[in-house]
Parts: sequence; C-alpha cells; structure tokens
Amino acid sequence: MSKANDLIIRIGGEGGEGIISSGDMIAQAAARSGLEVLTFKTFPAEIRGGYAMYQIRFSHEVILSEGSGFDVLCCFNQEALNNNKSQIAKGSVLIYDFPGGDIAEEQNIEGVHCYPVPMSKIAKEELNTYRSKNMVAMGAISELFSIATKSLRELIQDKFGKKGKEVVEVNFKALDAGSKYAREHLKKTDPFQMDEGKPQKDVMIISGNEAIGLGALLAGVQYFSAYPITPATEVAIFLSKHLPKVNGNLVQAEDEIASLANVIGASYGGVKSMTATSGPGLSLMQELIGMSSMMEVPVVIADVQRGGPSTGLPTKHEQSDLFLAALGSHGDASKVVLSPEGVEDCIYLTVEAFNIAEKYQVPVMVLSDGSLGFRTNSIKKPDPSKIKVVNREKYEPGTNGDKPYERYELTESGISTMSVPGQKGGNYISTGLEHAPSSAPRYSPENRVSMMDKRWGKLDNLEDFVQATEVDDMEGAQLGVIAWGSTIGTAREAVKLARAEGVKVAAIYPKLVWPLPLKALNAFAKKYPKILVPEINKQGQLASILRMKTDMKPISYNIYGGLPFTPKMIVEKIKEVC
Amino acid sequence: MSKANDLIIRIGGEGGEGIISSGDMIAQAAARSGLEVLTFKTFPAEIRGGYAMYQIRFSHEVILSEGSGFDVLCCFNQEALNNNKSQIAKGSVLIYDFPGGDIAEEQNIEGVHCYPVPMSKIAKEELNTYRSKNMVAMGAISELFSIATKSLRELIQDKFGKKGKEVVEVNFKALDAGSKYAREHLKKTDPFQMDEGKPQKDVMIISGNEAIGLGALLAGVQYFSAYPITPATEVAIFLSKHLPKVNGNLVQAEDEIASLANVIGASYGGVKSMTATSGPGLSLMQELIGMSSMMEVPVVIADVQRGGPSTGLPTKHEQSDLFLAALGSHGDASKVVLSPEGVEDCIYLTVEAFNIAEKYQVPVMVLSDGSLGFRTNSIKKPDPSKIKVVNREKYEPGTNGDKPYERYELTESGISTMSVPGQKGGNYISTGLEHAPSSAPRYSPENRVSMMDKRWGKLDNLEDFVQATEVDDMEGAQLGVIAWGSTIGTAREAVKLARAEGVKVAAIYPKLVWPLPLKALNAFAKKYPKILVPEINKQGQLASILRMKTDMKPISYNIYGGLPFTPKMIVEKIKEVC
Amino acid sequence: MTTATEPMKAKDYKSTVPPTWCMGCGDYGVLNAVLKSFADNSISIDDTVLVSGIGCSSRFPYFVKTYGMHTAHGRVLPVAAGLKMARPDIRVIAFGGDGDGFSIGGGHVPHVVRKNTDLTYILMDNSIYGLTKGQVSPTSEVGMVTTTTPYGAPDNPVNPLAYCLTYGATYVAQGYSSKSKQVQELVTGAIEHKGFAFVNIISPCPTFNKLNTFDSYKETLEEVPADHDTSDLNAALKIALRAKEGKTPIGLLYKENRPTLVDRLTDIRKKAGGDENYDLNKIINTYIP
Amino acid sequence: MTTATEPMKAKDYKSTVPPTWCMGCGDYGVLNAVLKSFADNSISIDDTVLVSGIGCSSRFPYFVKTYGMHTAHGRVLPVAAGLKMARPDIRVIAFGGDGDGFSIGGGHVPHVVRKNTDLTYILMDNSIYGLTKGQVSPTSEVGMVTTTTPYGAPDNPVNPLAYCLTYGATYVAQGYSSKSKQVQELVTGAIEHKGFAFVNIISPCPTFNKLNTFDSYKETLEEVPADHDTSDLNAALKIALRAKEGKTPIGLLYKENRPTLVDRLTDIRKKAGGDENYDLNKIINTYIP
Ligand SMILES: Cc1ncc(C[n+]2csc(CCOP(=O)(O)OP(=O)(O)O)c2C)c(N)n1
Ligand SMILES: Cc1ncc(C[n+]2csc(CCOP(=O)(O)OP(=O)(O)O)c2C)c(N)n1
Ligand code: SF4
Ligand code: SF4
Ligand SMILES: [Mg+2]
Ligand SMILES: [Mg+2]
Repeated sequence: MSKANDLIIRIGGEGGEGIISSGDMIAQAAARSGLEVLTFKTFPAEIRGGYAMYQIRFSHEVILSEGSGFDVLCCFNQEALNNNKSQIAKGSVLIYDFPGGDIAEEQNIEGVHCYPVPMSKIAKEELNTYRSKNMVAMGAISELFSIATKSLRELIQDKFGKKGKEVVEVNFKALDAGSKYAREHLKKTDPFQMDEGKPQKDVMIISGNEAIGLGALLAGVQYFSAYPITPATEVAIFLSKHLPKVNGNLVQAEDEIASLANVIGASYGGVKSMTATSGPGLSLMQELIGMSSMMEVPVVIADVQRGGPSTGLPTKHEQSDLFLAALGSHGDASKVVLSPEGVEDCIYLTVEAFNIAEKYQVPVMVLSDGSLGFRTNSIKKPDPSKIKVVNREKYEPGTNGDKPYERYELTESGISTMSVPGQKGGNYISTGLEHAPSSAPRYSPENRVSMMDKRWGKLDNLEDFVQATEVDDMEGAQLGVIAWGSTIGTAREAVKLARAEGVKVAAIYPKLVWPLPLKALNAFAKKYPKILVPEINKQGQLASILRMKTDMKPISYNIYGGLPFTPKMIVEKIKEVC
Repeated sequence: MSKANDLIIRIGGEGGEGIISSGDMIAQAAARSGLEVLTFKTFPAEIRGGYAMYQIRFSHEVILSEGSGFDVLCCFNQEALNNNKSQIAKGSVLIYDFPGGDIAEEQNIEGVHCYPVPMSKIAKEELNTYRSKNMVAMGAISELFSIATKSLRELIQDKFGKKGKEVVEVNFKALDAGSKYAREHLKKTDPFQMDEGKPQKDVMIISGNEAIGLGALLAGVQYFSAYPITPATEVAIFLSKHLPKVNGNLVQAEDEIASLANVIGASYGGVKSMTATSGPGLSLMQELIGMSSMMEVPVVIADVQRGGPSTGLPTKHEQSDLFLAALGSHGDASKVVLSPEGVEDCIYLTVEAFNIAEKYQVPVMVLSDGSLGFRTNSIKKPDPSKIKVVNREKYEPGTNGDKPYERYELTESGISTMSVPGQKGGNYISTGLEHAPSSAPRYSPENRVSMMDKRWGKLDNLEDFVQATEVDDMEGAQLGVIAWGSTIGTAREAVKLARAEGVKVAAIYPKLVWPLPLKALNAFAKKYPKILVPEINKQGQLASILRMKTDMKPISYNIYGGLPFTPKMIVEKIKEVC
Repeated sequence: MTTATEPMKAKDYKSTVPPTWCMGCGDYGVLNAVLKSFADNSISIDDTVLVSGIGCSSRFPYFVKTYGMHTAHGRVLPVAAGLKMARPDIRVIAFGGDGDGFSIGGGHVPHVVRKNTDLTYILMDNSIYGLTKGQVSPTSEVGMVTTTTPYGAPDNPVNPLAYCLTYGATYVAQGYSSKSKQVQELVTGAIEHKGFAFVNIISPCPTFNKLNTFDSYKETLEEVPADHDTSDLNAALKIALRAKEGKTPIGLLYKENRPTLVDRLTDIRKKAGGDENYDLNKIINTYIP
Repeated sequence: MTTATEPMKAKDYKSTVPPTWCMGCGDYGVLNAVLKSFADNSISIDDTVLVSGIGCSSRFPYFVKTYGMHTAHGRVLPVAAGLKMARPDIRVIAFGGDGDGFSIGGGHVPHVVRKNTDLTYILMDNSIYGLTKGQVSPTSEVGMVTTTTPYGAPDNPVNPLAYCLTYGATYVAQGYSSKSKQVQELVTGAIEHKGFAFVNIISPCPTFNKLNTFDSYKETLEEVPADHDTSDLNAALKIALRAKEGKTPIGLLYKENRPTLVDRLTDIRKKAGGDENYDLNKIINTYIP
C-alpha cells in the first residue's frame, strides 16, 4: 500500500443510497485481510435526502484518528462532489458517477486522477435495479485498489443470504459489472493500492457504541433501560441482543427520566445497572442524577454527545456536554465523568465506569460522541477473564453487633457499606432528602455538613484509583497539549506529526474529566508553561474547568462546525502557539 | 429603641403553633408605626412538627440583613430553647413558656434577662383554646417592648374578621391576657424598647417571592405557568391572585417541563411570559432552557434556590444552583442569570430580567433563594409609571421589501426582529434544530458557526445594558469582597462593621452573574489584589466561575449548613484574610 | 381567527422546503389531506400555527407556509397549549408521532385533554420510531421485532383513542393516510371543533415497520358504523377497544361540546375584573402595612 | 418472596421514626390498615421494599421497618419498576399522593400499567397538594379554591380509577382511609395479586382541603355493588365514572390475570438462551471481521 502505509477512501452521496453498507463491507474486507481499519461517517438529520459520507482509513499500523482529508474520493452525486471539492488534494483520486448519473459534467481537476464510472447507468440499464449502484461503485473501487474481491463476495453472501439467492446474485452481478467497467474503461494513473495485511486471530471490528455495550457486559451489567436517541441508540441495540443471553434484562422506557429511574431502582436492588443517552436525554436526567448522588446509588450513564444545544445538530459531532455532566444538577451533587478516546477505550472505560460507580457509590457518566459512537475500528479482542471487576462493598449481616445498621455511616473513606433488599438487618430508606447516618431525615447544620463532606470527600483520591491519564512527555518542550474524548486520537496524531517536523511538544490525555486528575495535570503544567486545549465546543468547556481547578491559563482552540478536528489543524495550531 | 436603633426579636417553637402569624403581625405593626422591618424564617421540611423560627429585625435605618444573632428570644418549647441556647448573648432577653408548658425547668442564665410566661397554661386554662398560645406570647412581648397594641388589635381584626366576631374576640382576649401577665408578673430588667418611627406613606411590606411577582406585573407579564415547589410557590400564589386583574392568564401545569413549555409557546405568541421554580424544577427544565436559547424565544425563569442536591434541604437556605443555571443544558446554550440581593431587588431585577429577555431574545433566570423568598421587608413602594420597560424588536410587515422575512437574520448586533403569529409575511418556524437565517434546517459548518456566534455574540455587551453591578471602593484597601444574591446584604453589613473597626476593605456586588460583568470585575480585581468570595454552597460556585472567566484567584468562604451567613461571620473572615 | 383573503389551493399552502420523508411514507398522505382541508376552509396562513415535537412526522410544519414551531421530543402539547392560552385568536394545530405523543409526551396528554384545551392534535401513528430508525413504539404490537426488541416487544400497546376518550377529549377520530378524503374531512371537523380535537391517523412507515404495512391494514381497517352515535361515550370507547381484536376503526368516534380552557380562563379574568389598563397601584397599595 | 419467620403484629412493623402528618390526616388510617395487612400476611420486612415519591403521603416508607426508597416527585413508579425487574424475588409496594402520581408522575402510569409490572401501587388521594401547603391537585374539583386557584380551579379532574382501567391494570380498587378493615382487605388482595395492582385510597387532608372532608365524604361514598362482576371491565369503568356524578365508589372494581412484565422478560431471557455463566467470548467472536 502506498503513501506511508496509510490510505483513506471517502464515499459520499445521498442518505439511503447504500453508502453505509458498501463502506462497511470495504472496512470488513480490509480488516479480514489483516489491516488496521478505522471508519468515519456523517449523515444528515433527515431520514431521507441530504449528504451522507463514509470514510475508511486502512493502515498496517495502529490508526489514531480519521486523518486529514482523503486519498480517494468516490462521489455518488453532485452534492457529494460540491461538499468535498475544495478538499481534493493534488495527487488524490476522484471516482464519480458519470455519465448518466446526477453529476452533469465530466471532471478534470489538475493533478487529480479522475475516474468517471457510470454507476447509476450500469445499475439501471444493465442490472435493472437502481439500488445496486453502491455495489457497482464498490466493484470499481475494489478493482482499482485491489481490495480482496473474495472477501467482498463472502460479505455480500453473509449480508444478503437471508434475503434469498436472487438478492445475492444481483449484488454479485453489480460488483462484477463495476470491476469489469474499471478494468475495461479506466486507465489507472494513481499509485494507491491496498496490500494484504497479516490476518490476525485476536482482532475484532466493532463500533464505539457497541464497544460501550460490550464494556458493560464485561463489567457485569445485569440491567439496562434506555430511550432511543441518535447517536446513542446502538448501545441499546447491542445490549438488547446480548444482555438477555447473560440473563440480564433490557427495557426501552417511556423516556429518559424513566430510564434513569429504572436504573436507580435496579441498582438499589443490588444489580449493576446502566442507561445510555445523548444531550437532550442527559438534560432530562439532571434531577435524578442528583438523586443518585444523594442516595449514593451506583449508576452508569453513557452520554454519546452530539451537536447542541436543543435538537441542534443531532447527527453531527461535538464535545459539549462536559459542563452539564460535571456541573449539572441543582445543588452541589458529586459525580464522576470519564471520556474515552477511541473504540477500545469505550470498552475499558465503561468497565472502569462500573468499577468507580460500585466502589464509590456514585453516578458515573461516560462521555462519548457521535463520531466515536459510529466509528468502527479493528481492535484487539478483550479477554473476559482478564478484566478487573470491582463490586460494591456490601453490608454483612451480623457484623454490626448490637448496633442498628447505618446505611450512611460516616467512615474515614466516606464510603459506607450498602445492604440490598433481602438481607436481614440491612433495612434502611434510600433517600434524596438530607439524612442522618441511619438514613432518617435530618436537617441540622452539623449533620448536613458532615454528609456533604462525606459525599464529596469519598472522591478525593479517585485519581489514584482510576489511572486513566496518560502523559506523553517531551524534553525541552514549552508547549503541552491537553485533549479529551475522541479529540485525543487526533491530538496524538498531531503531536506525532509535529514532532516529525521537529516541533517540541508534550501532551497529556485525561480520561477522567471530573473530578479532574489534579496531581497529574498540575505536574504536567509545571513542566510545560504553555498549554493548548483543542476541543469541539463553543465555550472551551475543558479549558474552563482547568482554569477553575488549576492555575493554568490554557490557550483554547475551539471549533464547533459539527466536524472533528483533523490532525493537520492541530499541527498548525501547535506551530502557531509554540 | 435601644441598641443602636436596631432590635432583633426571634420566636421559636414547633411548626404549626402560630409562630408565623404572630411574627407577621409584629412585623406589620412595626412597619405601620414607621420602622424599617426585615424578617427571617426557617421551618422544617415536615408539614407538622420540627423546629420553626421567625425573626424580626426593626430599625430606624435601612436594614441590610438578618443580622448576627438576636436581642430577644421567645421560646414556645424546649426544642426552640435547645436550638438557640448557645446563641443567647449576654444582655439579651429570653421569654419562655413556663410553667405549665413544654419547658420543664425555670431558666436562669447569667447576664440574660429571663422572663417566664405560662403561655400554654394561660391559653388552655384561661382561654380554653390551646391555639391562642401565640397571641398570649404576643401580648407579653408587646407589653415588654412597647409594641403598638393598637396596631396589633387592628391586625387581628383584619386577619380574623372573616372568621367571625368570636374568633376575633378570643384573640383579643389572649393578647390582653398576655399583656396583663407581663404587666403584673414580670419585672422588666432589660433596656429594649420599640420606639415609634415616623409613619411613612410610600412604604409597603412584602416578601421576596411576592416582590418577584410584582416585578413581573410591572414588566408587563401576561402569562405565567408554574408547578408548586417550596420555596417558590408564593410567586405563583401572588400572581394567581393578581395576574387575572391585568387580564393575564396563570395556570398550574402538570409539571415543570410543561410549565416552561407553556411559557415558550406563549412567548412565541408575542406575550411576556414567565415561570418560577426551585432546584428540582430547574433540573427538569434543562432541555427546554436550551430550546428557548436556540429558538431565541424570550422567557423568564425565577429559581428560588433551596438546599440541594435532590430533595436535599427543601426548606433551608443555599445558593447552589448557579452552576446549573449558567452552565446547564446540553450543548453550548447562551443564557442570562441575574441574582437579587434583597426584597426590593426582587422587584427591579425581575423587571430587568424581562427587559433582557425581550431585548436579547434569550432565556433569563432570576436566582433568588429560600431566605429571601420568605423574607418580608419594608420597602419603598415602586411607582409603576417610572418603570423602564423594554419590548422585543418586532417584525414590521412590509419593511423587508421583496425579500422574504428572515427570523434569524444575521445582523450586526446578533439580534433579529421577531414576528408574531397574525402578522402578514412574518411566517417562520421557530426551531430547536440548527437553522438557516430563514429558520429552515441547515447543518453546514459555515452556517452552524455563524448561528452559534450570533446566539452568543448578541450578549457581548450585556454588561453595559444591565448596570446591575455595584462597586463599593475603599482607598488603601488590599482586600475586596465579591458577594452575590442575598449574601450581598450580609456582606454590606459586614463591610460596614469591619470599616467601623478600622479595617480597610472594598466590595463589589454583581447582580448579573452570567455572563459575568467582566469589565467591572476586572477593574475591581486590579485595584484589590486579594479577593474574598463568601457564598453558601459546597463548591464555591461563583468563585469557580470567576476563576474560569478572569485571572482572579479568589479566597472562597463556603458554608453549606442550611443557614445564611451572619455579618459577624464575614467580618471575622475579612479580618482573618485581610 | 380570520380566513385567507384570497382563495388558496392546497398546493398554495406548500412551503419551499421539500418534504424529507422516505418514498412511500404515509405522512405524505396526511400532508396532502391536511393541505386540502386548509384550502377547503380558506385557512389564513398568518394566524395559523403548526406546532410539532420531534420525529419524522414532526417535520410537518416546515412543509407548510403557515407559522410553526418545531419543539422538543414529547413537548408539542404543552407548547401548543401555552401559545393558545396566550393567543386565543390564533388557530393552533399540533402534530407529532406515536412516540412523541404517547411515550415521552404521554404525561401531558391527560392534562391538555381534561382542560379541553382549544387545539387540534394530529398524530401520525406508524407504530414505530421512524426518525431514530426503527425502535419499538408505544403503539407497537406485543411480539413485534424491532432494533431494540430483537426477541419481540414485551409490552401491550397503548390505545391513543381510548386514552383520549377516557381523558375527556371532546372530538376523537381516527383516519388512515391513504383514505385522503376521509382524513381531510376528519381534520376539517377537528379544526372547526371548539375544544380539544384528537385525530389519530394511521400512517405506515414502509422503511422500518414491516409488520403494519399498507397491505396489512387492508385486512384490519373498518369504518365506524354509519349508525354510531358520536355523542355516546361508551359506544365510542367500545369502538376504540376494537384495537384489542386487531381491528383499526376509522371515522369519527366522539364529539361533545363543553367549556374549553380558553372559556374557563376568560371566566377567571372576568371574575377578577380583568382589565388591560388595570392600575397596578391598586395591587401595590394592598401591601401597605 | 418469603414470609416473616416469627409472627409479627401490626405495631411490630412500625419503625422508630414517628409519623410527621398533621393530627387528623387521613394518611394515619392508611398506615394502620397497611400495617395490619402486613401482619395478616406475615410479610417479611427483609424482602419488602416500600418505594415512594415526594409529598406528605410519600413519607410513608420512613414509618415502616421494611426496606424503602424515598425518591423524587413523580418518579415512584419507574423506580419501583426498575427494582422489580432487577429483583423479581422482592416484594415492591409503591406509595404516593395524587399530585405525585397523576400530575408530575402521570406520564409513567400508562406504561407501568400496560406492561402489567408486578407492583402494588397505593395512592393516598386527598385532592390537594399537602406538603406544599394547599395547591390545586389533578383530582381537585372544578371550581375548588386553593392557594393557586383563588378564583376556582378551571380544570376537570383526572379519574385515577378510570385511567388505570383504560391502561389495562389487572387489579383496581378504591378505599377510604377511615374504613380501615376494607382498606386492609383491598391492600391484602393487591399484595397477593400477580401483576399491577392499583389501590386508590381517599385520604382526606383536613389541614388544606376544606372542601373534601371526612364529613363531605359521608355523603358521597358508595360501596361497589355486591353483585358487581370484577372481571367485567365495562362495568368497572362505569363504577369508576361515578365520580362524574359526585360519587366515591369504594371496593374492588376489577381483577384479571394476564402475563406480567416479569413473565415477559423471563420469556425473552429464555428465548435468548439466558445463562448467568454465558461465555462472553461467544459474543465477542461474532465481531471478528
Ligand atoms: C429527549 C429526546 N429523547 C430522544 C430523542 C430521539 N428521538 C427523536 S424522534 C424519536 C421518536 C420518533 O418516533 P415517533 O414520535 O413515533 O415519530 P416518527 O419518527 O415515527 O414519525 C426519538 C426517540 C429526542 N430527540 N429527544
Ligand atoms: C420536581 C419537583 N417539583 C415540585 C416539588 C414540590 N412538591 C413536593 S410534594 C408536591 C405535591 C404534593 O402533593 P401530593 O403528591 O398530592 O401529595 P400530598 O402531599 O398531598 O400527600 C410538590 C409539588 C418537588 N418536590 N419536586
Ligand atoms: S422512516 Fe418511516 S416514518 Fe420516517 S419518513 Fe421514512 S417511511 Fe416515513
Ligand atoms: S397537610 Fe394534609 S396531607 Fe399533609 S399531613 Fe397534613 S393533613 Fe395530611
Ligand atoms: Mg412513529
Ligand atoms: Mg395530595
């Protein structure tokens, strides 16, 4: 494979034209042949129409981000061409539906390898079904870049087998027609090739949302309740299939408030419980997040962020729920927020979320985002037997001697044992009202202060328990980058690129974003006087929280157009502020 | 009146014993006689039982806060005595129910003027009705401190007249029995007296919650929808009586989400609209607050804060919803938060809230709190004809020539004209989805960025419009105090007391708390290198926002026991950090 | 409310935003029937507001030239109600889907209905979550396989008609997207009705609901009997409960006149001596000590 | 669920927290009847959880020795349902007031009911907001003067019995706080019932509701007719609608057996081959490219 073992193919067209399914197949085929794969999708908020995009990045090495731009662009229609035209770099490839499709003119872009393929025409005239257009395109692509046709055929068989032989046949034909067209009519002038990798046995390909579901299973989730919402629904879809297998229950509740209420009830019952949502749902859950904090009931909430506020940009990318997650709910409610950088992280940080929720009896949020949720990635299979699982400290009947059990006992660690219904002598009332150690209502100032201090104090050393902060030091650097969530991957790639250009830059990647890992951050800030925080929101939410809790004066780099950063953008910024 | 024209009487007992009504009458009587009055109440979260307290402060001068402690304590039962015993200062007065009541022992506290009054006994034995105990106590108090008995009799007549002559008579008798007992059995040894003031014509006595309702009326509110919640319900109670008089409508909605939804619908219709709630309700409103920000629909939300999180301390004092109000809702939602310092402010800042909401087409929150909501205060009557009222910039049919009307037109100020249904040519869709200037959905990065910048940019110079920041400079001072909400009054008194002791201290009182008035705050911070921020919450919420938005490194003084600061506490702290 | 000054045809009510529904979506039928009803009634675009929640069906207002609000998921009714209370002179029509109305929004329905809020509520019922791509909805049948119920939906469905009748709706009807003429009539009746009018329109989603299709409805549709007395609540309830037998009754089930919310609020203002020029000093003076 | 190992009397179920209700509050009667029912049934305090929302009535769990949850206003049912789904072996009883259940919580009722969630729900209906000191409630009569309706309540009240019947509740009863014996029986029946059991208990609030009092109910109470067929939904609905005539029916209105939510979830787990020791590698391996 050319270009430093790194190839990016982008397919654009109208939502509903089969872009997603052909993209998925190419990604699968590549992963099957042993390549690393990372995909990136955007689609419109409308159910039909509007521009949809699927991008696949292949490499022999671990892929950190969506990358900057693309090497190959395949356009199904004029809109896709318009949206991407300004980004087509010299030396790259343009494949487009011509003649006979939506694109009216032949394209001749200087320095760009332009390959017209009459996808619509072939589909309609030769195959008599417009819907096979995507397969025609895939055929041409596979021919041009040597994508294992055998894998593609297997995948078509897997996907359409259930629908009957005829459907499979039509798709095979379309694939072949596309290949044939490319073979016979196109003269390959570009250098790109997809090599075979070394097929690996311990690899899986899974999306960020599915990975959250898998993490939950690994952590021992037994109850899940959620309300559908883009871009979080796939967490529920994954678990609705798999949770009953491990004897757990999943329900779709009437709304997000009911979902979290369900989860709180279930967790009070001693069962590990979770919900998943996006911004609007997180807003609705605010009252009950505070309640679970007050009741000290462990709950895990995955928030797959999208463009806000309100309905906003429901299918677009943003990291803008940090304020709400960390500082939301009325009153001073203690809670924990984690944010995964990539698909693999979605697994392990979800496990971590359960572990923290259980150990500290606190609500824990996992802030993912739309790009990451839909991203598929080839990752190392987790080994269930090697996952460290923490369970809440249970009340042991009989251990309290003559004293009645105190659910909210004031202990040194701030953590009290938790009884579950059915245990003899463990009776208490879980309550959102301020309470005495016994759980009975109590409003005296002294009790109030000690209970507040208990609920906050128990998290004092959380940083030591989690170890979800990675430091990438660099001797002699003045500038340190702090990134969070899925921007971490992009920042990693940017730091690598910048260093390759000789720029000295360090970085720290906190995955615990509330309460902040202050020891690590302050140590980092001591070493690197200049701090750059790239994040995808208007207010600079992480930068603000850093200012709030440390003495840093970070330089904010905020974008909020609905798309992730590219590594190049961050490299430029690093050079600018360095 | 002795003691620097300043007398504080505190009455404590069990909820339901008539403490509130007797306290109210004493306050009214004092205001009637021309004194300044400020009251302070605490009561339990239970409907019956638990400790309730009513405190009245009188003065010839403007009263800034509840004060530090009390001069006269009147205890209806043992619990009241226990709760206050440690605070009884030398030279003060203790009146208590003895013998024959709940208090078992005669009280002899060194240096304290102790007057036993057998309130329960007289009520039961002489008047045959236990419920008149509070009137007996009031009779004794009026006798001891020369409170105009004439006023009290008038007030009893006003209050009980409707219930019939007999009820009035019983209360008169109880009052007389109390006075008689004091006259005949007590030897006054203390120096406290309530002088008559100069009766003033332009004074009213009103609570903080009622004042918010009055402010809304003055601003021209025409629609109000809310759901009951302590301690905000009185805003609705006030308006349910008065709003229909000005031809407005009030409804009690099924919950807080419906309340705000109602208000948004009404305001879209061109009518000034409002809701009022407390923390749990504000949590539930998060999604729709973001929606009104996105739709650019003016709405006013009064949040009368209480102890959180969750149900928390529903009848206790706290200022802990600032984070949620300023930084809440998912995504980056622009909004405005004001916080009144006292009862008079509740009127004028509510007017200001409507003016800002209308001018900037933005949701505006007014953060009051439980102490302030229940506080009654003698204030200058507002003059309706002198209130400056701002109305939204309406679309003028025909002014756009041939161009279709653009609801979200990109203008220099960021403010667009707003049409209302019924206007010809003003048709548009108000939407929470990202939109083009026309209001049609649009997700392109360019449009997205310009719309975000519009919604935030329009508030850039808000500070100049509001002028709700007061600076109290002090030459040579090193320390500046920043207080917000009802802590401002306490801080004012503390600064006065500290200066009287020769301490050099300045202060700034921002009533616009989001977005912060940065010009004023930064100018202040330049003059006073040390900053002290006393506030009633665990996290130091204003201090945190100051750190976020300025270079200040404030010293936080946080209490969260459910009670306000006393001026003395802040004086001590000022001296400590000065 | 005024009527349009110049005669308008159905297509004149179309806005410049093209519908984004899938080909074959039942919502097109609803849109066409509603626009025809608007034309029939010469409805003025200036004093009509279409309010919706979130969902495929809730995109409705964008496609019409009137005023509109596209609100939040489940909040269409309280937003519409607030607008109507503030502006009784304006015609307010609410739109949404089965999930919007009876799942997340289900808590508002009883209240908006029992108050007899002067609204028309048009629900496009496809027994699926369309916009989020195929999850179980509150009107989905037991056993239905969807993305979140791979082993079949566990819950008995809600019955929007029976619920609204029980809540005290004063106009209750059901239509079917392809029976355009009837939908048009039912909508016209609803718009003319004083009080809360509920029109549930069966509007298939060919993209995600493969169980309840244009074909399957052919088997289950049944007209409300011609001799049905629309003032008989019990009879109406019985028709609504035909759903339990797998039937889909269409037609007008119930109609009644009783005071509306606007009437009741008007009474309150009268009682209070409501006057726009009321002197606030009168209120202020009651707080003189 | 197990039963208490040693015989317990009603008073043995009392916790050490004394009730905070006003003297004369109807909720005392409910508490006593419920405790007696517990004693009758030898209910074990260790595997019983009382869940409540917020309100005077929602303080109930504190006064009983069992496990309990005092949650948020309106959220009693979904919290209770979550607990029951996770722990079918535990007896879950939900408590709350009319506002908690049918105003802010009203959106949860249809769903918890139609799923036939295995819960008992005991609602103390006083037609007023007690804890917040006297505002109009969803069961308040039209015209009722309260602190927020000084000119009289504008809205027709909800009918909890009729709503629950329409939603498909499988046990529906109404009691009256002072008729302790009957309440005790109805509660016992509810606890024994498999599925969603709703017991609405008229529980006057002498402190804030001066309209619906122990005296006024004497005039309106009427026993469910002795010959009423509790399997007849229509007959039950008719009795529920007696409220429109100003009557307060008491007794058991309806009882039916159908699969519960726990049954249905159990079926799903069976279908999926549910196994606590399921090897997660089997799931992981389906994601191998
Ligand atoms: C608070 C919130 N939760 C979830 C969603 C995601 N969501 C959008 S539409 C929808 C349901 C759509 O179903 P329906 O109301 O039946 O409308 P349809 O698309 O079928 O017409 C959901 C769950 C949301 N927008 N907001
Ligand atoms: C979200 C929220 N809104 C409002 C309140 C205030 N509140 C507490 S109890 C209550 C209503 C009480 O009425 P009901 O449910 O009938 O119970 P009752 O006190 O009459 O027994 C309200 C509105 C609250 N606690 N939380
Ligand atoms: S998904 Fe279904 S409801 Fe939505 S537009 Fe397509 S067909 Fe219609
Ligand atoms: S206020 Fe009413 S409901 Fe509440 S305890 Fe008192 S009497 Fe009972
Ligand atoms: Mg639907
Ligand atoms: Mg009640």
